[in-house]
Amino acid sequence: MSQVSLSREEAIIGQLKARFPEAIEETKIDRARRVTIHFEKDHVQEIAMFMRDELGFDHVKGVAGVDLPTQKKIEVLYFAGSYSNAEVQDFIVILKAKLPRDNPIIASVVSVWESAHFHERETFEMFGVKFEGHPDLRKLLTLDNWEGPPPMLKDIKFPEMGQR
Amino acid sequence: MSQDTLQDFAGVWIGKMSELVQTIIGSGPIKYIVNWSRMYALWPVHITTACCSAEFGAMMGPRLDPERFGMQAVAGGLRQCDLLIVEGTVTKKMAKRLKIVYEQMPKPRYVIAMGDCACSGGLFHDSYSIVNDVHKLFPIDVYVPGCPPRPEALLSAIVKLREKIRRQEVFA
Amino acid sequence: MSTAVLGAMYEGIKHIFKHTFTMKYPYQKVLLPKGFRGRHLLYMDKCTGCGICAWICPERCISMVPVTDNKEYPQNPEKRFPQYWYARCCFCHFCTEYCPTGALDYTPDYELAEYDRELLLWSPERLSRPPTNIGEYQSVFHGKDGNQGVTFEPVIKQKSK
Amino acid sequence: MTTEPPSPGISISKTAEPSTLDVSVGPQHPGSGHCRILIRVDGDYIVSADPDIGYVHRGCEKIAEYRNYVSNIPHLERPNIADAIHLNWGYVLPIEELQGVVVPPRGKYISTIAAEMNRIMSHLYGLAIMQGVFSGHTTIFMWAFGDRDLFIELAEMLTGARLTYSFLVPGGPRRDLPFGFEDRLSRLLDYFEKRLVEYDRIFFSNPSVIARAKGIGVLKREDAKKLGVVGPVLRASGVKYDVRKVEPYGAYADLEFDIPTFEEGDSYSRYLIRFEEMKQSVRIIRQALEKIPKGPIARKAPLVAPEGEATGRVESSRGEITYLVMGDNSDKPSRVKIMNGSFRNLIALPFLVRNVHVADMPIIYGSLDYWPVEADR
Repeated sequence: MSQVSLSREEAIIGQLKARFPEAIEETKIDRARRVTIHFEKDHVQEIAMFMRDELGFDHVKGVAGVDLPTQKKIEVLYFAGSYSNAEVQDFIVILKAKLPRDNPIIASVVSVWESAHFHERETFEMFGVKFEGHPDLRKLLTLDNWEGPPPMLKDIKFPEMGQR
Repeated sequence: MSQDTLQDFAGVWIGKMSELVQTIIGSGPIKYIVNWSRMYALWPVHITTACCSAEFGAMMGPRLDPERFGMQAVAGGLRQCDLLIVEGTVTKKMAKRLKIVYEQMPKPRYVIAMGDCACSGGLFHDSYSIVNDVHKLFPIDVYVPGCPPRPEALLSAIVKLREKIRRQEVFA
Repeated sequence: MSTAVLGAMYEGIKHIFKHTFTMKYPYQKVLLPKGFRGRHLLYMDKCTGCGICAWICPERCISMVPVTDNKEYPQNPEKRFPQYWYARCCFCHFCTEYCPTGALDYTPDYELAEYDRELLLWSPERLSRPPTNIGEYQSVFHGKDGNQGVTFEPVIKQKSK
Repeated sequence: MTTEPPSPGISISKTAEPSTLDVSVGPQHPGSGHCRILIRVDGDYIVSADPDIGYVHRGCEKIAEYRNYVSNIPHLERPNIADAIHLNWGYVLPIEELQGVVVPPRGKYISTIAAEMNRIMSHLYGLAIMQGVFSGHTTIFMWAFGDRDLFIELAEMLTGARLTYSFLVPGGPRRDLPFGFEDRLSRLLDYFEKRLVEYDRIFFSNPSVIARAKGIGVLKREDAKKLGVVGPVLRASGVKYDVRKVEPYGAYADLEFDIPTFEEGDSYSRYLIRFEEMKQSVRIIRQALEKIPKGPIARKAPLVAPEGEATGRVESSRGEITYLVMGDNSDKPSRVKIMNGSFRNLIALPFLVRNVHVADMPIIYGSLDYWPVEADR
């Protein structure tokens, strides 16, 4: 069972590597049904298009940011999933791109995956990642006139816990 | 006699009359009647600030049936409401709206802080978007701890609030 | 169409003749199961003052305070006991589970409403008082599979039936 | 239209057509609660809608970086207290994967029973408030809430709390099935199955409900796939997708159940799909009570998780919940990300309320079973 399922993961990686030999930096099979792919940030829209049209990953489950202050990077994660392709319906493909921490800009994938709309707005608000080409990049969750840095960055520290 | 002194004269008398009316109403059996009617007409505002509203719904449901205490089912209009139940976490974004809601309610108005988050910030007390001290927005009559409180606990708070109303002065 | 309307009306009218579901709360209280996570009960003769409860508490509502009474606690020479601030406690009872000596316990007390927030600070002495809120009502199905509705009856009455 | 907005944040765009009017629905609203929907109306029709969420944004993901793995459980299930077990389970699964802890079979069965009970309770809540009250049907509110209280009584018996169970920790559930639980649960299920027939007669077959909900807010299959909606909303549009089948967790691999789907994709089929799911949940609980093995319920899990990241997902009553947990060899996670059903279904709301009557908006909103706190986190 695991042999068969692992080959499916390798097939996805193989297809992506064959199509984008220079954009895919690193691939990893976390376990059955989970594939992590690190890619170069400039190719995000092409990869998304390929994932949607050729591989059948027609939606994203979420877009997450991860702050890496030691590497001075912000990582953007796309969790791609599929409804239409029955063969890969159980997969979560995690696409990762690293952006510079002082000026995080990446192209928006809303034109490819419409489901990323609110997720990208949230990542913009929480990490300050600018998604170029997003139709409506506004703040979503925090106060209307939220001042200060994006709250999910690791620099923002809470006051010491345990105080009343 | 100038216009002003006449008005002052009348003003003094009107003031004295209203004081008399206040002392009559605010003492003796009339006070009890007024307080009794207030006790049995606690209509809650339904502003759901957070997830404690699930237990508020359970209290409004058939099992406890607060209409026994004259709490009518949720009214949409603020001008008819006497009781503001802060149902859970008050975020900074919601706090402004909550204050507006409180100011729109007619006097006398009562506030119950339901749940840990409304009492002190609760589980989220160290978050960046939470108002920990809801009692600084408006005075709170009864605090109900619990996360969320049982519907019975909320009803016991309403019983406590009724006790407070029964003892209060009519013109506070 | 009209039969569906009549069916819905019949379904509603049928319930007029069934038992009432409402429990008259301040006079009837529900019997809570063993292990209901209400307020805590502290056995002061077991507590060693290790502070694991304060460490695991998700919201840090527990503070270890010294107690000034005349009794001697041989297992706890510093006389440090947990003090709960119930305005913050979420009743997850991880403290009870992680307590190595079993000094904390569950109680069915949930009516903790107070007029003042400071009164929600429960000192160790107050925590060691036995629970007061003992309900005795439980849901009972009437008829076959609850055809005749559900009521709340005292547990003692059920047993005598 | 020329007056200043009464409170900050109500942004009225300058480019509006002269015949349109902007109406703010919520956050003080007898139904919708803690979410504001800014709708632009032309006469009685909604031209566009802009959901303004975040009134309950509490920063769960940020707080999670400051607490240890066990202390994180209570606040990570608060986003949806009608469905606490699933939020809890989705968080625990990746931690178990990181730590390499395997839950014993009995523990898995107990979690499954608790989760399916929770699904019934959550759907009853949705039926009562989101669907009953929003379509003006007070009777179903009273009935569903009454029956939900009976399930809560049993959940209380099992876990010790009414709604916020904090029941699953890494390693397995906290408590075993109490004495007499199976009997009471099977008696309640017998009662509940009879009640479902009555629900059908008074609500789902009621012509007044059908008239209000049928054909309103149609989400076609292709749109549902494109928008990435999940859970009952997706299955009402004809896509057969359920994490319990796709990636079985807990004891679902051993149990038989169907995934109901509907083709219409309108509000009424979204009402019905939850009704059908409750029937399936009853079936699952019955089987689980029968098959439950003996043995230990939990393994001891370490308090520290190794470096790495893991993704776990469960099918909650509002759709798939995916958790990303990153560990860094300490007792605190370095990042927790929640991708939940309500937030993913939110995109369907502005899509569906275009060109409908204002009076139909509560129906569509209610049929999505949107839980604002879960979406805001």
